[in-house]
Formats: sequence, C-alpha cells, structure tokens
Amino acid sequence: MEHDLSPEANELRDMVRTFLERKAPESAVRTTIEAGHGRDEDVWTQMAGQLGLQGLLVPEDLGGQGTTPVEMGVVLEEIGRALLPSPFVSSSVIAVSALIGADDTDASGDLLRGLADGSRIATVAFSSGLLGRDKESTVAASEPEGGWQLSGEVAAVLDAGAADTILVFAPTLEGTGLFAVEAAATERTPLTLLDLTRQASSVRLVDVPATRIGGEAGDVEARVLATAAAALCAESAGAAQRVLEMAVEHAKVREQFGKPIGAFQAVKHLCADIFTVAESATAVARHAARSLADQDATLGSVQLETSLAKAYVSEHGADAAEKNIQVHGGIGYTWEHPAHLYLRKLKSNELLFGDAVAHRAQMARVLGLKAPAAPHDVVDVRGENATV
Amino acid sequence: MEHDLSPEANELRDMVRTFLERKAPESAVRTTIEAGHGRDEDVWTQMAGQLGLQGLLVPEDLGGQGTTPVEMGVVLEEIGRALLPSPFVSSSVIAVSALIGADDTDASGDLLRGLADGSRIATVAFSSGLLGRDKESTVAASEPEGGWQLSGEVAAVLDAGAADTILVFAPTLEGTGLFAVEAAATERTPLTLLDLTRQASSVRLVDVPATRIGGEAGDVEARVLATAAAALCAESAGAAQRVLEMAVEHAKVREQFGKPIGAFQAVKHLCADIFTVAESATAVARHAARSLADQDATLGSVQLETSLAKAYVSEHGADAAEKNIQVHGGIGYTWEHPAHLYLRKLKSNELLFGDAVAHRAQMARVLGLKAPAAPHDVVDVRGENATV
Amino acid sequence: MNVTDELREFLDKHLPPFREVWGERPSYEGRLVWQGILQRGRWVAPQWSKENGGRGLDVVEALACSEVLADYQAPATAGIFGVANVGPTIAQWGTDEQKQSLIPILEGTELWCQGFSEPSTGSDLAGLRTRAVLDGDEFVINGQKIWTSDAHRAHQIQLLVRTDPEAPKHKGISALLVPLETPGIEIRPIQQINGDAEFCEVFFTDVRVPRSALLGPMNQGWMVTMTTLGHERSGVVTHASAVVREIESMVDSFSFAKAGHELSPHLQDELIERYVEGRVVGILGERSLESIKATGQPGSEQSIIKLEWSLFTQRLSSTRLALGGADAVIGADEQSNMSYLQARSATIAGGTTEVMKNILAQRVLGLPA
Amino acid sequence: MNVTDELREFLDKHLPPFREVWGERPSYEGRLVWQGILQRGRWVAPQWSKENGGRGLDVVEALACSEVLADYQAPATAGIFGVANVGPTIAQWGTDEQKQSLIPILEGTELWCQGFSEPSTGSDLAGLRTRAVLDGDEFVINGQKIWTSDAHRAHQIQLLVRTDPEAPKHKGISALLVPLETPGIEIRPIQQINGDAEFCEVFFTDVRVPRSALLGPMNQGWMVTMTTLGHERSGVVTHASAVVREIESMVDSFSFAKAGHELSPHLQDELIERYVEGRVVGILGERSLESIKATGQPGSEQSIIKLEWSLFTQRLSSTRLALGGADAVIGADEQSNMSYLQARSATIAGGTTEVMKNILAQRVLGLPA
Repeated sequence: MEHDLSPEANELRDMVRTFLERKAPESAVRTTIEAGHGRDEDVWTQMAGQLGLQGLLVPEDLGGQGTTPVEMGVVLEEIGRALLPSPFVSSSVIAVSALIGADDTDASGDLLRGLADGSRIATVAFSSGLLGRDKESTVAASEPEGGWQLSGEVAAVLDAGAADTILVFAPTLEGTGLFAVEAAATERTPLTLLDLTRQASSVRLVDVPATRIGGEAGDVEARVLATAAAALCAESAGAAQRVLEMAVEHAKVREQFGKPIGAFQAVKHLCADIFTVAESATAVARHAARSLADQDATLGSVQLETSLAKAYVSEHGADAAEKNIQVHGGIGYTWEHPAHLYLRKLKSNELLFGDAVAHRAQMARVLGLKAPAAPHDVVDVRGENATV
Repeated sequence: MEHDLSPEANELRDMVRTFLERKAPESAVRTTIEAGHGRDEDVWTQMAGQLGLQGLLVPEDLGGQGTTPVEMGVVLEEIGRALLPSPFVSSSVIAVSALIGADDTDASGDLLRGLADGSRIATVAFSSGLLGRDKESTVAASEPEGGWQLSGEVAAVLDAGAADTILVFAPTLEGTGLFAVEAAATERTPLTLLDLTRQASSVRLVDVPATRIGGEAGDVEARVLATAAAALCAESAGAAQRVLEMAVEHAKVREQFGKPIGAFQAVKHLCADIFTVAESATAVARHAARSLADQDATLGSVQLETSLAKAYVSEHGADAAEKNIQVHGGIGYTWEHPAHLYLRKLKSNELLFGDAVAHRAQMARVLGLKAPAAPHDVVDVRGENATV
Repeated sequence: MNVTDELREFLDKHLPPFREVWGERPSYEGRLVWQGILQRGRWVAPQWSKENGGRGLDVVEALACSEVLADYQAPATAGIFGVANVGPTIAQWGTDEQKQSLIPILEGTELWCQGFSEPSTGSDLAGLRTRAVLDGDEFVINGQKIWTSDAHRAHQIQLLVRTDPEAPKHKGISALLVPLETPGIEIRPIQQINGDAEFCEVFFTDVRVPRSALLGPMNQGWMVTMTTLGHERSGVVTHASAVVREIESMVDSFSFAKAGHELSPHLQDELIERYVEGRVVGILGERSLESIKATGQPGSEQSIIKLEWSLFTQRLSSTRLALGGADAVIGADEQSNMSYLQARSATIAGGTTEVMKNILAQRVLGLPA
Repeated sequence: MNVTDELREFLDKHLPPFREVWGERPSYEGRLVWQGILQRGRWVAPQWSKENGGRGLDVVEALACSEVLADYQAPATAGIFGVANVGPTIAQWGTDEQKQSLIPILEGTELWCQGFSEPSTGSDLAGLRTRAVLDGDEFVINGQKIWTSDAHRAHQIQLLVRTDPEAPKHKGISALLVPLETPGIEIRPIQQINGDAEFCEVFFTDVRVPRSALLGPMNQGWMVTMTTLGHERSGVVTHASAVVREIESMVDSFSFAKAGHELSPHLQDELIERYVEGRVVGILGERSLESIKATGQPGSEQSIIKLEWSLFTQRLSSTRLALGGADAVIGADEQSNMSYLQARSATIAGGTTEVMKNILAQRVLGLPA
C-alpha cells in the first residue's frame, strides 16, 4: 500500500505486476527482443482484453476506462519495471492523448475504439521534441484539392513499424495541424535503439493522403510532449525500483572478503544512492501524472511540473542503473544479466523527449527567467518558442 | 624529493617550509588576521632579506634572483600551505610580472628594485579578469597636457591597502596601457573578503597623475592574468596538500564506534578523494608554471595551459576543503579549528581570476571551438575577445 | 470557522503591530516576544493537547498552520528545542510535576536545550560517557556535553547520562531534566566557522539534582530520546515545504521581470537544477505527509528527505556564490558567504551523511550491519 | 641514428603495405600479422633485453617509442597479455625452458591469457579456490576461472592456483604455466553487455601438468603475480598519454573549422570539462614518468591515475552520448552507444573503484585497514 496512491491505484498496480510477472518475465522479454517483433502478441491481447490497459485513458463512451494519467502512471511504472517490449507508450499513452487533446470525436472516435481494445496500434510523429534538435521533422501539410496531403521526413517515430496509423503533427499555412495517415502508405526504415525493448523507425512521406483531426494543434502537441515526457518518467521510476531491488538482493547474498558485500560501507552507500534515485523518481513521476490529471492546470503549469520530473529523472535515472552494475561487479557487465537492459532503458529515457538541460531550459522559460519572446515568435508554433 | 621538481626547487621548498613553520605558524597567522594588518612586517622583511623571495622573478641586474615561474610556484605552494597573510601574490608575482612583461626598465627599474628587496609593495588594477564581469573597472587614461592621468573606479584591487604603488591596466585612445600611480593619490575602500588571509579594496581615481610603462599592453595584461591564475593554483595546491594532511591525521587519531574513523570505508574514500584533488592540483599547478616559464610559448598556449590548471583547481579545490570538514565533523565546523581558514582560501581562489566555467570558455576559444572573432572584435582589447 | 482562517485572522491582527516595534527580521529578544504573543492564541504548537497549551490539532491541520505562518513570513519562535523536542518528550514520559514546564515552554518563559553529543561520541551517540551516580536521593553528574544548541540562552537542559556503566551501551543511559543554574555547570559557547556562536560546550562537575529530575524510567534514556527524535518527523515535512519556498523565492528574484536581465546559460541551468532538487525535496515531503495522514508514520521516503535536503542546502549555497561570482567572495555579498559557511554543518549536525546512509541501508534496505 | 628515428623509418617502410592489405582498422588476424612484422624490427617490446627479443631500451626510450607508434596510429598488437604481463614475469621468474616462450610471445605465435579471477573472489583476488595438488611429478588442477581476457584465442594460460589450503590466503598460492589444449580444460566466452565476447570462463577438471609448469617458487605465486602487475606500471604512463590523444582528437573534431558550427554553451562546457580531466590524467602520467626516470618507481600519483582514468572514461562516454543527443540512442550513433556500455567495466575490471580507494587510503595515506 503506497499512500500517495489511491486504494484503486494500489490495486491496479498489484494486478498489473502480477500479470507481468506471470506473462512477461525476463525470459519472455528476451525472447521478444531476440525475435525483433517489438511485442508479444498474446500479452498485448490479454493486456487489452483481460485488463483493459490500452483503454485506460480512452473515455468510457468510446470503449475505454476513462481513468486519469495517475492510474496510467502506475501501469507505466510496472511496464518499466518489467521492461515489457510493446508499443504501449506510443499507442495507448501518446497517440490516445493526442487524439483526446485534439477533441474531434467525429474524426477520431473509431480509431480511439480500436486503440482501446488493442485491435489497432497508433503512434505519433512529432514536429519536434522527441530528439530535441532542429529539423527532426520536415513534414509539411498541404491541401491541394480538397484533401490533405503530407510530405517530408521524420527522423524518428517510436513504434512506427508496429503502427497501423501514424498521427502526424505538421505545420500548415495556418499553424500546426494533427493528421492521421495509414502507416502502410509511408516509407518506414527501422532504427537500432540503445534500449532493446523499444522500437522506432525513420518515416518518409510522399504526398500521403491524410485526415485532419481537430483544429490548431500547437498547444495539443506541447501537451502531448509533456505527457510523453511524464510517461517515460513513470517507466524509468519503475525500472529504477527494480534496479534497486536487484542491487540490494545482490549485496545481501554476494560474499567477498568473508562477508556479504552489503556489509561494506561503500556498497551500502551505493545502495542508499540508488534508493534515493528510485524513491525520488517515483515521487516526481507521480507528481507529474497528477499535474497532467489536473483539469484546471494551464499548459505552462503542466510543462513546469512534467519538466521538473523529466529533468530529475534524466539527470539521475541512469545513475541508478550504472551504480547497480557497480554493485554487481563483473557479473553485471554480462549480456545474460538483466542489469544492462535496465541501463539501456534508463539511459535511453534520459535522452528521449528532451534531456535534463532541455527540460531545465523549458522550466526557465515558464518560470520567467527568460526575456519574454517577441510577438512574432509566438506565432511560430514550432521550435523552442512554441512552448512559451 | 619530488621528481617533477629540480633539486634546487626541492631545496627551495624545504627552506621556505622550514621558514614559514617557524615564523608563520597558525597562531601567528591568526594574530595577523585579527590585527587586520594584512601581513607580519617582520616576516615580510625576513622573506626578502634572508630568503630573497620577493625578488625571485626580478632579473638579477635589478637586484632579484632571476628565477622562473616554476621556482615561484614552489614558494606559492608553501605560502598557500601556511596560509601566510601577505601581499606576496599581488606584489612579488603579479606586479613584478606586469612590469617585466611591459619591458620598460627605464620606467620601472627603480620600482622593481624596491619590490625585489621588499621595501616597496605594488599591486595591479586590472581592466577586467579578476572578478570576471562587465565594468569591474571603469578607469580610462587620458593625456591632457603632456602627462598621463587616470580616472574611474576599480571594483576590487588585491592588497591595494598595503601597496605603495598601484599598476593600472587602462584603455587609452590607442589600445591598452600600463600605468603606475601612487597608491596614496587614490581613494581606497577596504573590502571584507571570504578569505581572511587576503585583503582587497575598491579603488577610485580622480585625475590621478600616472606614469606610463611600456607600450600597447593588451597582451601583457592577458599574460599577467594567466600568471595570476596560475599563482592562485599553486597557492590552492599547497593549501590542498595541507588539508589532506589534516584530514588523514584526524582520521587516524579520532575514534568512533571503538576504532579510528579512518578504518571506516566512507572516511577512507573521503580521504582518497582529497588526496586525488591535492595530487592533481599540485601536478596541474606545476604544469601551468612550466608553461609560463617556457620562453617560446605563445600567448594562446600559455592561456590554454594556465586555464587548464585554473579550471581544474576551481572545479575541485574547494571540494577538498569541504570534505576535510566532513572528515572532521563538528570540530571542523568551529572557528578555532583551521579547517575553515583553508575552506575560505580554496573557495575564494576558486572564484577569483575566473571560475572554472570562465576558464573552460577561454580554453574553448583557444582550442577553436568558437567561431573566429570578427576583425573589429580583435581591435577591442578589453572584454572577452581580448584573449582570442 | 476553519482553523487556518482563525490563524490568519490572528496574524492579521497581531503581526503588523509586532512588526512596527521589532521590524521584519526581529532579534532573538523580538522572537521571544513574538512567541509570547503567538501563544496567547495557542498557536505555538497547535498539535499539542489542549491541557498542555495546544489545540489538539491533527498533523495535517498542524502542517496547514505551519504553511499559513510561512505564508505570512511570521518570525520564527525563539524556544524551538523546547517546543519541538523536549516538550513532546515530557508530555509522553514526564511526571505531573515535570509537565508543569509545558505551558512555560510554549510561552517562551522556559527555554530548553538538549545535552546529547559529547566530544568523544560524534556519530556514535550511544557511546556517551557523562555519568550520573545516585547518591541517596540525588544524582551526581560529571562529564561534558558539546554541540548543545542554545545552551547559552536556555534555562533547562534535557540531559543524557550514563547511569549503568556495566550495561550494553544503549541500555545504561538515563534522561535527566536539569536547571542550568545548578551549581557545577559551566557553559562555553563555541564559535563557528562563520563567527556565530549557536552551539555550546557544557561542563558538569559534581552537579547534584534530585531523583525527581529523572525523565522516564531509569536506564531507559535511549528509548526516551528516540521518542524525542521521533517528534521531529512531521517537522521534516514542514522543513521540506520551507525548502520549496526558499528556492521558489530565489528563482523569482532572478526572473527577467525582477532582475531585468537573463542569467548566463550556465548559471540559469545551475539555478534551475537547484530548483528541481528543492522541489523534489518538497514532493518527497508531500509524499511523507500522505503516509503520516494514513498511518501516523512517515514512509521510507522520510529517510532520504534529510539526506537530500542537506546536500541540496550545500549545493544551493555554492550556487548562491556562483551567482554572485567573484564579487561574492570579495565583500559584495556577505550573506552568500555566510550561507556557504553555514551549509557545511548540514551534512554533519544531526547525523552525518555517511552515518545516515548506513542507517538507511541497514534499516530500510535490510543490508547487514 | 636515434631509436625513434629508426622506428619511424621502419614504420614508413612497413605500415603502408600492411594497410593496403588490412585497412585502417585491421581485424584480430590482421593485428597478429602486424605484430609479426613489427617484431621483425624488434619493436614489439623494445624495453625487453636483447636476448629475449627486445632492444634493451630504458623506460623513457620505450615510452618515446610508444608515442611514435601512437603518432603513426599503428595497429595495436594482438598478444597484449603475453607481451605486457606474462612475458616480463617469465623473464624474471622463469626457468630456461620457460623462457623459450619469450620470442614466440613477441612474434605473436604464442598467445597468452591470465587466469586470476574466480566467480567467488571478485575484488578479493587472494581468496581464490582453484586447487592444484601434486600427484607424483604432476599437478592436478580443479576449479574455475572467470573474466579471463582472450582465453578463447590464447594458446597458454598463466594460472594462479591454491597449492596450500592450510596457509594464510596470500601464502598458499602458486603460479602455473598451462597449455590450453591440455585435456580437461573447457573455455566458454562470456557475452558482455555490448554484445562482444572479450572475456571467458575457463573450467579445469582433473587437468594434469608436469611439475615443470610451476613458475617461480612453490606457494609464492602471490608475489610472482604482483611482479606481473607491477610490470603494468609504465603501461599506465602510456595509457595516460593515449587518453590525452583521445580527448584532443575529440575536441578537434568539434572545432569550428571542422564542425562548421559552435556547440551549445552547455555541451561546450561539458566537452571542455572532459578535456581538462583527460589532460590532468596526462599530466599525472608525465609526473609519474619523472619518478620512474629518477627512481625506477612511480610516485604516489600513480595510484590515482587508474582511478581518475576510469571515472574520466565513464564521464567521457556519457558526454559522447550527450553530444549525440537523442539521436545517439536511437540508432544514429552506434559507436557512442558501444563506448557508453563498454565504459561500465572501467570502474570494475582490474580492481573496483571502491577497492582501489581503500588500497590508496591504506597504502598511500596510511589509514588503518
């Protein structure tokens, strides 16, 4: 029972943990990684059918459970803990949030139903913010004869390979729009990720027909980016908790110089440091989820609180995994030991959707440390002024 | 015997250490601090008369010893180790280097003789670089009727209170000039320093008559700033070595939980960390001194190597003093224990003459990471482009 | 009326006239006066029971009151060790006679200090050597305490002494309540590295107190003390939210609107990194509060708040200096210098970082001693 | 002719044709071929005596030769453990028969590995359990080694075994030289976290070798081993200057002239901080060299070079990733990913940071064990 979670959220956590311990133990995770599938189809189906996890954020009238980012955060912690390879973050968190944010049920209702029951998979191609550099997307939208078309390249789209639908944030002549395209109509080239439990592709679009969802979507994209950052924080928090358990277990049983290594102060302090990171990451990830769940929060406030979490987790998360390897010594440096899988996850999550420096810069803007942007900057919804 | 020093330098070090242990033990240092004099007159006289330290860098034909910055570095290490309060750095290192750099014996010969035998004390007011911010000096030179005059304010001049002569780097209509003024002709307001063994004043000049020494002095000032940074590195290295001894002594004798605290791994590691800083600081400080002693080195190369030392010492030096207090626990937090005197010295030296960030930025320029300055920047010898 | 509204009304009425006399940053004497005023409304320790001078509030209400006081930037009370530590212990363990001190503690007319640390103990608190020997109906105390906060101002001391030298070290300790004017006590302030004297050494030479000075059972002083330290628990939550206010106000002072310029990229990043750390301490405090609300006890996050706070405080003090630049160490910013020096004690006083990490690893993570 | 000029001449002549066949980054096989070519000029270990296949150079000359090889970016030799560790030990302790291996070691026709670590030992090297029992004129070896670099490629292993289980742990160990094709030896490569397999487990089941396999005196294997490790000393100096070359070339690749743009202030500062750390390692190496020149022994700075190098390597690998940004972890920069993963071993292999700090505190600073 964790007292910063509701009884229901505690129950959900126990249920998901039991499910994943049974269905996605380390051996199964390794099988999925080696097969290169990105997910175990049976687990995915059961997550949707038995537990309804893919529909957590989808409103009840569209077949989902209509719960909040707080409950979703608990599930993401467990997914991070189990290192479950799946397009869950892309489809059930990021894509669903984009569609809900765009608030256009006419255009997106069917897709949301499909995402909720796990029968469809979607992902989001951002105009910027995943990689945090210039020109990560060159996609632009045009409307030649009544129908929208997208052309350009996106350097990286998470789970594009598994997706049926790619949602694309792209500039139009008037602001940013959100568009849905059939993934099969795009050219997807798989990338090799440091995190072996995640997949991504670069995506090229040439005059791909697109359905527009909702209106001006600059703020929607900013909020979805905040959601994505918070989701990675929750994943990382769960991973860090497992890393802590691993380090402590090892320190208790491994003997050196005639006693358990956990009796040595240096090992105690390494474990205490990992504990500090795991506890703090969990606390800030849940804090970020609460801020996303707050209906009254402004975009600026959501950005501040989620960036707070991402700045902390990006600055310290990988440290927990690195110290865990240090506690393990040589054995932690082997392929067979899971320590590196967690290191890869935590290091990768550190850099995706903005590193600590980028999120601190965003916080500085929201906190007013920066000179206010000139009016013409605000109109340009892409790039770093978009989030002022 | 330290093998990165010549036998003569080793001898010099032993001699200075013996002298200071006898003449300037901690009790004497505290007396000088409390009296607010800035130096013990007897010690100062003996340093010059018996040991000739003030004249180390002064050429032999001007009454000095004509040795190099390497030997001076050894003396500075000992002064830092003993925390000797005195205007030695200002007068015998910085002012002497400025005069030698300006290469105008006609104008400065008598002064150099006086500095060498300790009968006179000089200091340098920089146009920038001591505090590392805009407008630390507003002094400008003019030549109304044949004679030079200086007017303006300098936020801080080390040892201005003790000085007979203040050497001032100031802009003229054509580049930077070096000028000598009588200290008594200026308005000096003492400052309260974190480092209790150092003194400084703000200095105001109103149409003060000045003697110009040498010609265009932009590069001279840059080289003297490098010399000053290296001098503080040597002081800090000596202080860090003493801090190490203190920590190790305490760890050996202080008992807790029934054994010397040095038997605990955490304390061992603190001491090992302090050792690392003390050894590295000593190595880089001597490296910087060798680069200053190299007649063939370009200004850029001298800046790179001295900034290397200052960046290291500024980044890590105070850490040694902080960890020493941690090793000592409560007793290290008392006024009577010398630990805080070293903390003050090391922290103060961290920030004076450029902090780590400033020196890394200077290195980035020298190493070509920055875009080359536009031609008009180079002409402006003040401010950050002066050192390109 | 809601209790916090009542407190706001009280402060609206009493704070302005107090400030007119004592200013924004009152001296110790001013803080004593303020404590007296505050207690007239029973606001010094509203979580204490009504008969002891409090209002019987629960921990959440009490913390809400702390927040209100912080919002108003009300002066700190003066007799903090009596209110935060000694009082709650007396309330739990004291005799009726000893409980007579509780009201004066709140009113600030009886100031207390705590004599725990000794020169030879340091991190090993239970290794204390100050002895008390029963001679008829009197304890005779000999020994020395050190790092005793506020001893030079206090009237009474809560003292840990060894009463059974044969017993294992945690088991032969008793707690005594001793008036500091008792003959044989000598108090010497210790000057700290920043020049202040907040701590003292206290020497005991054949100091005689009646048997009734014993607090709690004989030879159970360790347990009695741990109770006292336990009372600091919800204090950590208050502390964590004070950290948040501190860092928020510091960041605010560097906002473009107030400062009129942007910080260098490096300093901005460093300042926001401190902001993140400070806020994390606050969020851990909130998490702790949820545990306290639900169970009356903080959760395991409690053990890292002090650790993280102490490191944060030290880093913040360095950041303050970095923001001031060389000017800071050369006289322009004495406040930053003082806070840098003061911050050294954060990782020492009340348990060194090293010892706290050991304790955390052993008690929370279950690693072997 | 100056020895380094002679080496340059040799390289000018032999390196270009080698590169034509094997390219800039030769495979292991290519490195073996290169080692053979290099040894034709006696350049593999010029500090070895002439009769053992070297040139009898002193440490300063030998280091100058290393610098020349580094300048030319000559390929690494293949049989590094034989050349750097086993060979010098055999030269000091070996029988005439054992010394027959020295020339083949330099030529690369006899590759060696070292069997020190065991699953149960880790940092406690002397706690090894692999046993060798004399049975007539043969040792019978049973046990397991782990983290044996290059065992899957080597012909021979220098093995530490326990020959006197009753003696104190450092005193019952002997060193044996064992051909890896001896029956009863099984070698299993260990896959590392970056997917490579550089280390092996080696299992010994009733492995029989003649008494003549003993290197140095019986039960003195610990001392014999420490000699071996001692031979890595001047290697640290070479290593330190390699660190300098690495960081200098990295900084150079980000120069405005080459990269065509400036780094962000934050990344620039981070990169230069790495530059400072790398150069400091180099300067410590130079200082160490002065001691070696003067006394044949490195000074106390020696003990921190490996510590500082290992932390530097890890920080640099993180900086590489930071410079690549999210692109780096998403496929664009596999090299940075590999170096980040590889760098994890820097604070573990060859003595963990924690153990090395203990040793430093005890041996150099004289703190109690």
